[in-house]
Amino acid sequence: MSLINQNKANEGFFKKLGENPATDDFIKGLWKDNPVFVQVLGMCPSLAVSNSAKNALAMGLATTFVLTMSNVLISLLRNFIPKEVRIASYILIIATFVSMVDYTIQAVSVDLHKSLGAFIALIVVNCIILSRAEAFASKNTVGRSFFDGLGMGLGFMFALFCIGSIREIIGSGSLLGFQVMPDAFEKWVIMVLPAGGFFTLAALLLIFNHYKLKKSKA
Amino acid sequence: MNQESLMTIFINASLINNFVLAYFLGICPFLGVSGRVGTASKMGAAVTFVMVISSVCAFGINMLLVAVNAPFLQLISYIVVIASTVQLVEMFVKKASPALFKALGIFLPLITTNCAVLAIALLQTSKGYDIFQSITFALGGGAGFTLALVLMAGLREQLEFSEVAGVAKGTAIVLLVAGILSLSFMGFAGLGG
Amino acid sequence: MSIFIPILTLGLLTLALAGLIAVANKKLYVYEDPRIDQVEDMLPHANCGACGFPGCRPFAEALVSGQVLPGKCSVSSDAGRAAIASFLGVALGAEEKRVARLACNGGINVAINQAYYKGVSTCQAATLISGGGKACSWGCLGYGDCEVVCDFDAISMNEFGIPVVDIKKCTACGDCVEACPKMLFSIHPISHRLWVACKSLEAGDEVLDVCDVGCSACGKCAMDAEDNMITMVKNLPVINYSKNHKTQDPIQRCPTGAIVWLDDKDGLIKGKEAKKIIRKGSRNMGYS
Amino acid sequence: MDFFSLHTNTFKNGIHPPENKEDTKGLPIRQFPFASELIIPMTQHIGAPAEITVREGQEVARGQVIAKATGYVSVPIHSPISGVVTQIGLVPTISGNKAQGVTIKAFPSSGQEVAEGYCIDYKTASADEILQAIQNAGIVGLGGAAFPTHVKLKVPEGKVCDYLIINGIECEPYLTTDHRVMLQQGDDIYMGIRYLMKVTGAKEAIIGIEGNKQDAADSLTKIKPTDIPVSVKVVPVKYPQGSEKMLITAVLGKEVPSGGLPIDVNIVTVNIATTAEIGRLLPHGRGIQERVITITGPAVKKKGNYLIPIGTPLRFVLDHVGIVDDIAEIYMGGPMMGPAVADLDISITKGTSGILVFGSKDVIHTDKIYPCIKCSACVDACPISLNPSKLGILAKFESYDRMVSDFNLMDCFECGSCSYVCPSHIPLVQYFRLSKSRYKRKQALNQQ
Amino acid sequence: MSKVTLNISTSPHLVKGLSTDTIMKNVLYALLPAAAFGVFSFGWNALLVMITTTLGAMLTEHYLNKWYGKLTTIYDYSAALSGLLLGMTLPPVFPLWMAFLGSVITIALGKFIFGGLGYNVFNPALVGRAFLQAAFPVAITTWLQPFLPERFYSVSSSIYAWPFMRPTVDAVSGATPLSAFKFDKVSTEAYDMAMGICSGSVGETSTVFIILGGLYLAWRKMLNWRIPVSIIMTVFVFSAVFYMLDGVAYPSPFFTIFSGGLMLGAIFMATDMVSSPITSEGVWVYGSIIGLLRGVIR
Repeated sequence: MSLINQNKANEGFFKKLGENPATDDFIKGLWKDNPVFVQVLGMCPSLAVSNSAKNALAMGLATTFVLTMSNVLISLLRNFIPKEVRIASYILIIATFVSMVDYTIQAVSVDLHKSLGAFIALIVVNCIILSRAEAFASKNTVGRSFFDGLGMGLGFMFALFCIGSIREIIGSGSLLGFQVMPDAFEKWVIMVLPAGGFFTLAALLLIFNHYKLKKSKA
Repeated sequence: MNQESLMTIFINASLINNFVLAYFLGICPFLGVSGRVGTASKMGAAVTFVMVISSVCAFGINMLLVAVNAPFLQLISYIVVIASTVQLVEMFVKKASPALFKALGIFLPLITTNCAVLAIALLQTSKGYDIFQSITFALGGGAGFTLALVLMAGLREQLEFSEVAGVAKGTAIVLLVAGILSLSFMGFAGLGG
Repeated sequence: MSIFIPILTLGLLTLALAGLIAVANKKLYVYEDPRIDQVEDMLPHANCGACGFPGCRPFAEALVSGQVLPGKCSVSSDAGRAAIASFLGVALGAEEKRVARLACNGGINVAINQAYYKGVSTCQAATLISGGGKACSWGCLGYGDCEVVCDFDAISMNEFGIPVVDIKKCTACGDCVEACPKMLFSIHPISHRLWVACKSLEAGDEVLDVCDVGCSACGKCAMDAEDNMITMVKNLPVINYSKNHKTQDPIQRCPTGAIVWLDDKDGLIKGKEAKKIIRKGSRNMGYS
Repeated sequence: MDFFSLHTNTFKNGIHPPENKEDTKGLPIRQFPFASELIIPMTQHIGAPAEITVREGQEVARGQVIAKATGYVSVPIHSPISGVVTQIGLVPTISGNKAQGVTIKAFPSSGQEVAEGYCIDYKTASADEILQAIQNAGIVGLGGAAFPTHVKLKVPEGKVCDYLIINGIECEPYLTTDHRVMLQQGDDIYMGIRYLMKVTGAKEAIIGIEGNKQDAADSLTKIKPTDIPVSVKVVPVKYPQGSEKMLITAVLGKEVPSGGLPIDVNIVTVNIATTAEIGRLLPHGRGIQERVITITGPAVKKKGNYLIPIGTPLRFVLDHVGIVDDIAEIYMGGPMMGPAVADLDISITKGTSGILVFGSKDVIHTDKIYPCIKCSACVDACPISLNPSKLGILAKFESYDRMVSDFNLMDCFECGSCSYVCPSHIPLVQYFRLSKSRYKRKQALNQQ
Repeated sequence: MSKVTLNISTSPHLVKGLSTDTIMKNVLYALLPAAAFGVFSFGWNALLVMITTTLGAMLTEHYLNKWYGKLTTIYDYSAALSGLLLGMTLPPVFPLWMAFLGSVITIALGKFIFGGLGYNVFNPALVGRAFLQAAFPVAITTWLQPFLPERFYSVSSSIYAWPFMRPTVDAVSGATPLSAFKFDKVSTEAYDMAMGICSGSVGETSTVFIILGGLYLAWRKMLNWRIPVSIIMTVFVFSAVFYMLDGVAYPSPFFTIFSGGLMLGAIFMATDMVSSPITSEGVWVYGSIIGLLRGVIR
């Protein structure tokens, strides 16, 4: 809740930034077209690795990297790739970056790699990346694609972090591994279970919808 | 080599660790194409079919990669194989049965980006399944996916005739129902250990 | 050397698969005119059926195949129609704007309800229960099925329970024609301004007993109209729009105001001799 | 008990509404006086309206044909009174639509002699001649549906009729017309059966009577003639047993297929009052001029079973029997299926089997409508095993096509059992009637 | 005769007079004996739990409706019924804040979000119970021995744990017959279980009262008797087969049908009108599937 309110307060600031096309592309992904809350894309990782804030952050970073890089590369190559095989080529490009990230994470921290499991590899099939490649990078300049990828990636990370911290605080009484709740706090085991992921995301969507409805009524 | 029995693998993949409700794999089609029981079961069948094919392909590719000592190409080759398989299937269906294509065609590109299919390939490799175990795993995963999809579709058909509260319309209610389904699938945890 | 093996593997794999897809693409190709999608995108996506096709997609197919002209789409803006016409390189095929007209003016202030209807409050449902309670068998019941069915917000119920068509918003899609169980709506070119706002087949006191503004079949309008433009058929005036109907003469002597002039700006205009209705409340229910 | 259902002399499901027949079932049929002016609409039967053959100012005799049938599914109309035609024009009907009609002013102090035609003898006449005679007599189903009887009796090519079932069920609460007819016109009924058996070629006739009319069954058994194979069968009381398909299941244990007719299982059913009317009119070559009607309900002062001329204005009937001041609702027919009356200017027609008058304090007001809680009461009540609950929900969301294709909406004959039992007070029957009419309209539009 | 204005409405013009709130009320009444036995067996603890869930459910229903701008629907008794049912499936020493949370989930997530009474696809009380089971697996399996002498003099401290805090367990904990069998292979007499002389959830121990309540409802035709009959028959047959195969590892069928709230589930949960099928064929299938799943999962 607090995160969202904070973001709402910042909206005026974002609007000012939004006058520049590059920053506009950037802001759009963060808030207005947030890939998780608004476009409802990339559900698998947002639910699967968001049982702790740390996993969520790592996943978010990895996705942002892949998204930005692939956006840039695809934008560079957009005039060379024939239309018929574009999707296959995009996937190939994305898969290359994902493989890189996968091995990087493994090198940095084996534990993290273990807890993220196959989901790093599954970034390949995250609909956000492909949809940005198809909808944006293949039609726009390198610079704009970069900012679009960065914005979308950070928006994704923000959403993941929201879900992850809510689930971690209520489900384990901690945030990023540090205990934030008193000792006697009764942990809600459900929040770290799969069902908790569904419920948390649903609850956040409900809040989003509520504000959207309120806005449309006003 | 993994020594799990085929039965265990199947039950594990389909019920206990249901791909959708426990592993969150294939959520996108789960949310997208679970409106009608008919389409859901077709989608489930299509996914299961692709899963089995890609499982077999992935098994072969993996053997090849291990032979040439290039396991770092795993991910990239899997995705390429799956993407092309799906595209071939799509073309074949479009030609062979336009009616089926109309019903199924829109899902096929979706399957390419269905993490469940890729996950089958990746998981079977990491678990070290042999060819029969792999196929069983793919069948189980597909069955679990289909089961979740069909259950969801059945519930959504009922929801269609409900007065769902305004804020919950759309994805939110589906996620909530999925959460409740996931809760009930936890009951299977006692099965087979 | 070892670096070449993976490159070779992947290269071969990609090559093999690409070749397979290329072959398949050639063998299994199904042609569909890409213009259909583009034209469909240019249409308003209202799927209202005003063009006579089941929806925008079939209309787009017909447009591309040259069966119809873009002017048939009454929902799209002028610019939109022109854009489609220039895209396809065909004539615009402009058609006169048509709107829905209601053949009843018997609001609750002028027409009697003979019974209290209790049940599902739609006209369609009420009609099935002894006609719906309105004393005039042909009259508008006022439950607003047409208002609900109109996708363009062009119909609103006025204070007397009579639907009013906003001719600016009306697209002549015909949904209200279909929805009205009393068949009171019909689609007319906007230039048809002379209009009979009554469908009662009865005459004289039988009509006036139940409705102040019904057509009592006096025939004055038919006498006043030039060139036999109006004929009385089954106690109702029938206007022959192929003759000169641009004059307001026929409505002037109508004693009840059942034949009216529909003006773009001023709305419904009644003749000079039409009795003035000053009642704002409902006319007495029933006979008591 | 669906797993163990043997033939139990009745049909599946159904309901037991309060019968309320005590007030009138002991009262003999009495002749109703003639109104000074009778209004006779031309749409008294299902099918094409009759065509008026008299002109304004013409004098007509009682029993004279005043309108002829227009086509096969149509019957002529006879003058119920001797008098002079004062007006031909639109007259109000129960449906709410105006229809062509004839207004006849009675001759003052007329003896109301009946014009008789040619006698049709069941022994000598051929089946076709009898069918023609039935049509000429203007006979329609007097149970309420008013379907031309000769159409129903015609056995199609290639089909045979084994059983003739005479419908003496009268399952609607309040109504006692058939009961009285069975008690008082037993001979007419058997005469009618002779004609009907000749027409249909049935091998056996069965009179089906509900258990609450045991005296009628006894009286019919007592006078049973020996020259025709006819039997009386008493079945348990349950609504809507008077419906054709339910009756066939109750009496013979046969199921008429969905969308089929009784003749598909070699059966023809005829209402008992219609049978009596055939037996009474055909030997004299007359047409229908009057019918037995139960007038009852809490607001009626002189309840009873009356023989009322067709075309008698409802207002005159009510004046004559006397009603309390604050009447609220009037139904033509029984309370389960009879339509409500909006306009007191309508008149009695051939299809009117009863007139029920309720005062404002007698009307059962429908309480608050709750959402459907899927309690399955309606499913357990529906005599044709539909799923009214699902249909109701679909109707609410206007899925008419699915209602018809997946849930057999068109089989519903609006018996009202589901609405009667619904604890949430959902107006199911109205939804279904609406859905059917919307669906038919859509179909018609699609065909254009 | 004076001229009058009539009412017109659709046929049928008669109604049976039974109404939805009457049905809900009667189901509530039918639950009361078993609930009262729970209070008798577990003391004030049980009463507090049930009152919390019932009031919690009604308050949630009321305020959700109010917030959403609808008329309150607590007078149709369905919220109270769901609340009481939830309370009866909870252990007697369940912390009240958790019980309250459960009742909020029951109404908000199990019912309101779907559009209120009649539109829920799951049994609301079961949604609440499943949520609590997953969220607080320890608290929901902390049982109390029946007929403790002090049950009407003191209240277990875990009952009034601070909201969101872990309850302190001081209760004399008892094992339910099911857990006793599962972990210690101790079988409880079927007779004791039928009479409710065992520990368990607040309202599930007295099988006799539950069956009596079910019989009352079946007699009033407010319960589809096919559902409990098919469930119990399936469970009985299923467990009998296993019992005959191995009488030591598997409990006797009588034990199975009287244990673990099967009766409460079969008679009052599975028969929830809204979420159960309505055709009689569907009902038999539904009952057998529940019975089978029950056998598999246990």
